[in-house]
Amino acid sequence: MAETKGQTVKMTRPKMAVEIAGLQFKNPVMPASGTFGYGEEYAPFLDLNRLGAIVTKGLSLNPKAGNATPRICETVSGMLNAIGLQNVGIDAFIQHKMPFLEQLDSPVIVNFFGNTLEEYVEVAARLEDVPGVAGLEMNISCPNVKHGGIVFGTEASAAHEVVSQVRKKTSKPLIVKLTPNVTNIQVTAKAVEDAGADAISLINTLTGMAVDVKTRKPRIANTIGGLSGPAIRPIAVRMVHQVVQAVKVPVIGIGGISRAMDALEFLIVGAKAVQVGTANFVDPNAMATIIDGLEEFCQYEGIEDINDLIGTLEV
Amino acid sequence: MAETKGQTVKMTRPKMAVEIAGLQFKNPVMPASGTFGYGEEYAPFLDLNRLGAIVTKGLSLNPKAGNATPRICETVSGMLNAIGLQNVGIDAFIQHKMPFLEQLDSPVIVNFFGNTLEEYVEVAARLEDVPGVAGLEMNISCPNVKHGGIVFGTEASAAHEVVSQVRKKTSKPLIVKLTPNVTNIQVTAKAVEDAGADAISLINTLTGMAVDVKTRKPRIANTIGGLSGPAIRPIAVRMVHQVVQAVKVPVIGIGGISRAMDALEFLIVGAKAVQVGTANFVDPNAMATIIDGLEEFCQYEGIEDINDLIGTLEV
Amino acid sequence: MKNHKTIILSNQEISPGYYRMQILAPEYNRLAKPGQFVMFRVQRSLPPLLRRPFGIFRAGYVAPDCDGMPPKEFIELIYKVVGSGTEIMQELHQGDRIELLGPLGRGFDLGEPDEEKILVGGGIGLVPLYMLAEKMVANSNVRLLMGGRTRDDIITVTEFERLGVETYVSTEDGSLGEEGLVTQVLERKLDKYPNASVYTCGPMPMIDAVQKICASRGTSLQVSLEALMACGVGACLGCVVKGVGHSDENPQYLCTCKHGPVFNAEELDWSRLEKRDADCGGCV
Amino acid sequence: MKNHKTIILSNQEISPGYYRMQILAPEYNRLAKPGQFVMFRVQRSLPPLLRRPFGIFRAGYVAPDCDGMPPKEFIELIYKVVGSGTEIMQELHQGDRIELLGPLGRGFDLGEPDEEKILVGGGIGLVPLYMLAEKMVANSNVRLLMGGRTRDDIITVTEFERLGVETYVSTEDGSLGEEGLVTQVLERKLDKYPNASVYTCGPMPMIDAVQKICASRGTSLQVSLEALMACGVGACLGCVVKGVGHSDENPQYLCTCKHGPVFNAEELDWSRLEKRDADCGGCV
Ligand SMILES: Cc1cc2nc3c(=O)[nH]c(=O)nc-3n(C[C@H](O)[C@H](O)[C@H](O)COP(=O)(O)OP(=O)(O)OC[C@H]3O[C@@H](n4cnc5c(N)ncnc54)[C@H](O)[C@@H]3O)c2cc1C
Ligand SMILES: Cc1cc2nc3c(=O)[nH]c(=O)nc-3n(C[C@H](O)[C@H](O)[C@H](O)COP(=O)(O)OP(=O)(O)OC[C@H]3O[C@@H](n4cnc5c(N)ncnc54)[C@H](O)[C@@H]3O)c2cc1C
Ligand SMILES: Cc1cc2nc3c(=O)[nH]c(=O)nc-3n(C[C@H](O)[C@H](O)[C@H](O)COP(=O)(O)O)c2cc1C
Ligand SMILES: Cc1cc2nc3c(=O)[nH]c(=O)nc-3n(C[C@H](O)[C@H](O)[C@H](O)COP(=O)(O)O)c2cc1C
Ligand code: FES
Ligand code: FES
Repeated sequence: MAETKGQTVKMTRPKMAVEIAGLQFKNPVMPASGTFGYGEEYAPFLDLNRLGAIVTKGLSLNPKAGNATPRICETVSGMLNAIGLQNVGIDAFIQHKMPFLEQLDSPVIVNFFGNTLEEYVEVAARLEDVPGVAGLEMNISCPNVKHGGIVFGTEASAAHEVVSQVRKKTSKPLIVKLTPNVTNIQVTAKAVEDAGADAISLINTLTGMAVDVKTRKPRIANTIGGLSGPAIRPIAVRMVHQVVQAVKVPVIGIGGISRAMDALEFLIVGAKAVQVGTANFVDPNAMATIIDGLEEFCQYEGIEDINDLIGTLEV
Repeated sequence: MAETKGQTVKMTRPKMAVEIAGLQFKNPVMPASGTFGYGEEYAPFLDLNRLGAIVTKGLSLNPKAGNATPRICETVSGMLNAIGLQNVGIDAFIQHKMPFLEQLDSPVIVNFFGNTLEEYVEVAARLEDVPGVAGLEMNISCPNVKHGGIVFGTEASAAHEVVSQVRKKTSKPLIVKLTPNVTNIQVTAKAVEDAGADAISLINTLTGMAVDVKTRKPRIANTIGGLSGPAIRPIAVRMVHQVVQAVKVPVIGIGGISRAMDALEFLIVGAKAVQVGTANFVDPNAMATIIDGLEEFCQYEGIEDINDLIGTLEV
Repeated sequence: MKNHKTIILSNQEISPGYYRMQILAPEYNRLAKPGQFVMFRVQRSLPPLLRRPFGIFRAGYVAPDCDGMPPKEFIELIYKVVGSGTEIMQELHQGDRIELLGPLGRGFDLGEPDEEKILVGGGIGLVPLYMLAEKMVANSNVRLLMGGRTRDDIITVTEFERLGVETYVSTEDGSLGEEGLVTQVLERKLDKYPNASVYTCGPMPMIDAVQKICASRGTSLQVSLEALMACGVGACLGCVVKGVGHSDENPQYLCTCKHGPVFNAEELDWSRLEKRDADCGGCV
Repeated sequence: MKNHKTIILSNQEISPGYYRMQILAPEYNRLAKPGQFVMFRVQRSLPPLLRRPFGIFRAGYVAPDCDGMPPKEFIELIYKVVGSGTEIMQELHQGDRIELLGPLGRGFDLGEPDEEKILVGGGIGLVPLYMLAEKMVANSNVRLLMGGRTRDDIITVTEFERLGVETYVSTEDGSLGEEGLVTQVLERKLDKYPNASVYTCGPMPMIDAVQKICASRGTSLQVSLEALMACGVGACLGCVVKGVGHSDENPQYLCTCKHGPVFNAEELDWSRLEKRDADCGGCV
C-alpha cells in the first residue's frame, strides 16, 4: 500500500522547515546539548549548515571542573554519563566559541544551567546581548544547592520559580529542558509553560547506575549517571506524547534517536523538532542521515510539508 | 588477579541460600510476576524446584479481561507490554493453579493487586489460609480507581495506606513491589516499610510508548505500556541501590536481568534476591543458567556464602 | 516441547525475499505435528531481543553418514524477510548456532479420511499447510489454493504437487496463475465440493474472507493465526484472541501460542477478532 | 579526519586472544601519524552501541591489482579480545563492512634525529609504537623493551626486529625472555643511555612506573594513554585526564582523544591521574 503511495506522488521536495518560538529551522533536526561539543568538534564530519540548529554544551557562569573519571560507561543499547557538566564557563564560551558558531547559517541555541537560582539568571542575562545567540535552552536537571540539592526540575514549584526569574531577564526564545526523573511529567511541563517558557524540550537523561562485578565498584566514579541512547527511546516517546497533550507551547523531542524512523515517532506524537544525542558518538554523520531519511519518508508518503506530519498520531 | 583467586579456593560449593522475611530460599533467583505464568507453563523447560521461589502472575479478586491487542511490542533491547493484568481471578487460581504449585519444593509467592483499597485487602484476606502460599507480593503499580486513577505506588500516602490495610489482614510475609515511575523511590520505599512491608521488590516496568510510523498508530492498543528487559537495567540497579540505602527491610532486585553478571550487580548493591522477567521469554532456561553462574562466580571469587557478597558495593 | 541449542544446515533464498532454512532438530520428525511452530533465536544475538515464531514447513531425516549412527532429524522453516529479526536470519550460514523452542502449540486436526480437503494458503501462510498435506494425501483428495500479491509470493507449489496435491494458483496482479483473489477460487471449489473441509493460513484479510465464505456455507474450517508473541508457551498473555464466549465480565481469551495457532473457526469470536495484521514492521 | 565506510581485508589470530585486522583505509597511509587511533564500528551492529578506540599498528598500500588503478591504502589494527566489542570483532571476516573514524588524536613527536630512542611497550600497548619505530629507524637507534604477563602477550616482536629495532623481551612469569617487569630492563638501558628519550604505551601501572623512573632521571618521556571514550573527537568530555595546572577553580582537563592519546609526561598531573586501568570488562 505504501508502495502505491510511493509511486503516485509527484517528486517535488517536501518542505522541511519548522518554526519554534519565532525561530526558523530549515529542518527539525538538531544536536542534543553535551553530545556535540561547541559544534566545531563535528565540523570535519558533517556540514553544520545542514542542521536545523546547533545546540551547545551546557554552560554555567564559571568554568566547571566536572566529575572524576571514569565518567562514561556503555550499557545495553545505551550509555551512562556523569560528565558533571564540565564546561568552559559563559565568558570563555562567548569569547572563544561564539566566533566560530556565529559564522554558521544555522541558528545557535545556547544550553545553560546554574547551581543556584541567581546563577541561572546571571547566565541568561549575560547571553542577552551576545550576537549570534538565537535562543536559549535552559537545563533544569541540576541540583539546587540552596535547597538541599533537590533537582530544580523535579519540583514543579522550583521549576516554576527558576524559569520565571530567567524569563524576566531574557527576551530571547526560551526553551526549557525537562528531566524525565519525575512521577508526572505533565505537571513540570505545565509549570514551566506557565512560568513563561516559549518551548519545552525533553527528555534529559534518566538516572541510572552500573556495577563492575569484579571490582564491586560503580562503573562511573560518580556512582550514579545519566542514561541515554536507544534504550530510553520508549520512555522518551511516552513523555513527549504526554507533554504535547498537556501544554500549548511547542515541544522538542529528545531521547534515543538514531534513525529517521526514530525521529518520526517523536514528530508523529507531536514534537515540532527533535534533538539527537548519543547517536552522534556512534555516527558523526547521524543527523545528516536522519534529515535525508525524513525527507525521503515525506516524499514516499506524499507529505508535502513536514508540519503536516507533526501530531498525526491516531489513538 | 581474579585467576589467582580462582586457583586458590577450595572447591567446596558455596552456600547459596538466602532468607527474606522468614522465608527460606535455596538460592536468590526467582521469576518476576507476569513473565512466568502460573509456573506450570515453564515446567517442560526448567526444573521448577531449582528456583529460589515461584512468583505467580498478578491476581485480582475477579477474573480480569486485560487490554485489547496488540499487547506487546519489541523495542531496542527491551519490550513494551500492556497485558492489562489479565488473570483468572483469585478463586480460580486457588482452585486450579495452586494444586500444581503446592506440590513443588520451592516456596510459592502470590503476586496480587486491586483497583481499590478494598479489593487489595479482600484478595490478601482470601489468600491468608490457602495452604502452600508462602508469601505475598503486592503490586502497587495499579491505578486507584477511587482516586482519579492515580497509581497507588506513585503517591507515598496512598501506598502507605493500602499497605497498612493489607498488613492488617495478612500474617504472611508481605513483599511490596514498587513502581519506578516516581521522582524519589526512597520516599515510597520508606512509606511502605513504615506501613509494615516485610520486604520490598523493585522495579516494575517503566511506562513507555512506541509508534508505528507507517500506520501512525501506537504499537500497542493501550497506547502506553510497560518497558522491561535489558534496556532498563541501569535504572533498576540505581533504584535498588537507593532503596537499600533508605530502608532496613530486605530488598529484591528486578529489571533487565538476563545473565548471572546482571544478577550480581543487584546483589552487590544490596538486593538479597533477584527476580528474572523478560529474560524467561528469551530463554526459558535463563534462571537455571543464572543460578549456575552465580554459584560459579562465588566459587571463582572464593566466596563461601552468597550472603557475604550482598551489599558489598565499594563507593 | 524443549529448547534445543542447535545449528543451521542450510539457508537459501528460494524466491525474492523468501528463504528456506534447514535446521538440525532432534525429535522433531517424530514429535512435530502439522500446524505447530517454533520460537527461533539466533544464539547470543541481541537484537532481536525476543524470539521469532515460525511455522514448521517440514520435518525429516538427514541422509545418514555411513557411520552406523542413527540418522539425524531436521526441520525446514520458510520465512519472508520483513523486519529486524528476519533481516538477521537471512545472513545466517550453515553451522551458525541457533536455538529452537518447540514444537509448540496445537496443530491441525487431520479430519476424517476420504473427505475432500481444501487448503487455502496466502503467501507465507502456506508454510504450515505442507506437513498437513503430507499427512492428508494418504487418505484424502487434497487441493491447495494458493494466493499471493505477485508471482514472487507463490512458493513451493511444485513440492505440494509432488505430494499429489492438486494446486491452483492465483495472484492479485495476474503475474502467475489466475488473476484475482484466492477466495474467488475457493468459492468455485466449494461449489463443486460442498462437503469439503477447509484449512487456511495467510494474511488476516484473507483468513477473514475465507471465514465468511465457510460460515455462510456451513463449511468446516480450521484457521492458523498469527499474533505477536513474547513467550510462545502461554505465560505472557501477549498473543491472545477472543474466544466465542468472551465478555468483559467473563473473559474468554485463547492464547494463539498455546490454544492455537490452529483454531476451529467456531472457537473464535470473529466479530471481535483484530482485523489488522500482526505485522509490526520495523518496531525495533 | 573522516568517517570511512569500508571493509575488512583480513582478520587473523596472531597469538592466543590477539588478532590482527587489515582494513581498506583510503588516505591513511598518507595521513596517519604514529600514535594516532581510530574509532571502529561494526556497521549496523548493536551491540556494541559505542565505537571502540584502537591504535593504528601500521598503514600501507595493498599490492596493486594489474588494473592500472592507483594502489589502495590499508591500515592494520592489533587487538586483544577483552569484552563485548572485541568478541564481535574476532568473528568478522574479509569483506565485512565496518566504519572507521580517523585518524584521530595527537600522535608522537618524533624527537631529534640521532638521539637514542627507547620504546617501552606493555602487552597490547605496543601497537602504536610500530609506526613510530618505522619513522624513527631512519635516523636514530631504536630499542624496544617489550613486557607482558606471559609469552602469549609478546606479539609482533619479529616485525620490529625486521625494521632494525633492537628488542628486549621480558615476561612476568619468565615464559619468554627475561623474567620480571619491563621497568627493570628500562632502568638498565637508561643507565647505559642516559640521554635517551622514552616513548611508552601499556597498562597504567606500567606507565606509572615508567613515568617515575623517567621523572627521577629527568628523562624526556612521551606516554600514550587509554581512556573510556564515547565520541573520540573532543565533544563528550568522557575521556579527560587532569593537566598539570589543574585545580577545581581553574579546571585544566585534557581530552585523551583530542589532546592525546600521546602526551608529554610533563603535561599531566601524575599525582591525580587515575591509576586504575580504563578496562571496563564486560560492562554491557
Ligand atoms: C505461529 C506463527 C507462525 C508463523 N510462521 C511463519 C512462517 O512460517 N514464515 C514466516 O515468514 N513468518 C511466519 N510468521 C510470522 C513471523 O513470526 C514474523 O514475520 C517475524 O516474527 C517477523 O520478525 P522480524 O523481526 O523480521 O519483524 P519485525 O517487524 O522487526 O518484528 C518486530 C516484532 O513483531 C513481531 N512480528 C512481526 N510480524 C509478525 C507476524 N506477522 N506475526 C507474528 N509476529 C510478528 C516479531 O516477532 C517481533 O516481536 C509466523 C507467526 C506466527 C505467530
Ligand atoms: C587511544 C586508544 C587506543 C587503543 N588501542 C588499542 C589497540 O591498539 N589494541 C587493543 O587491543 N586495544 C586498544 N585500546 C583498548 C580498546 O579500546 C579496548 O580494549 C576496547 O575498547 C574494549 O572493547 P570491548 O567491547 O571488547 O570491551 P568492553 O569491556 O566490553 O567495553 C566496554 C566499554 O569500555 C571501553 N573499554 C574497555 N577497555 C578499554 C580500554 N582499555 N581503553 C579504552 N576503553 C576501553 C570500551 O571501548 C567500551 O566503551 C585502545 C584504547 C584507546 C583509548
Ligand atoms: C555525554 C553527555 C553529555 C550531556 N550533557 C548535557 C548538557 O550539558 N546539558 C543538557 O541539557 N543535556 C546534556 N546531555 C543530555 C542530552 O542532551 C540528551 O538529553 C540525552 O542524552 C538524551 O538523548 P539521547 O538518547 O539522544 O542521547 C548529555 C548527554 C550525554 C550523553
Ligand atoms: C508481559 C509482562 C507481564 C507482567 N505482569 C506483571 C504482573 O502481573 N504483576 C507484576 O507485579 N509485574 C508484572 N510485570 C513486571 C515484571 O514482573 C517485572 O517487574 C518487569 O518486567 C521488569 O523485569 P524484567 O526487565 O526482568 O522483565 C510484567 C512484565 C511483563 C513483561
Ligand atoms: S506468546 Fe506468550 S502467551 Fe502466547
Ligand atoms: S572521547 Fe569524547 S571527548 Fe574524548
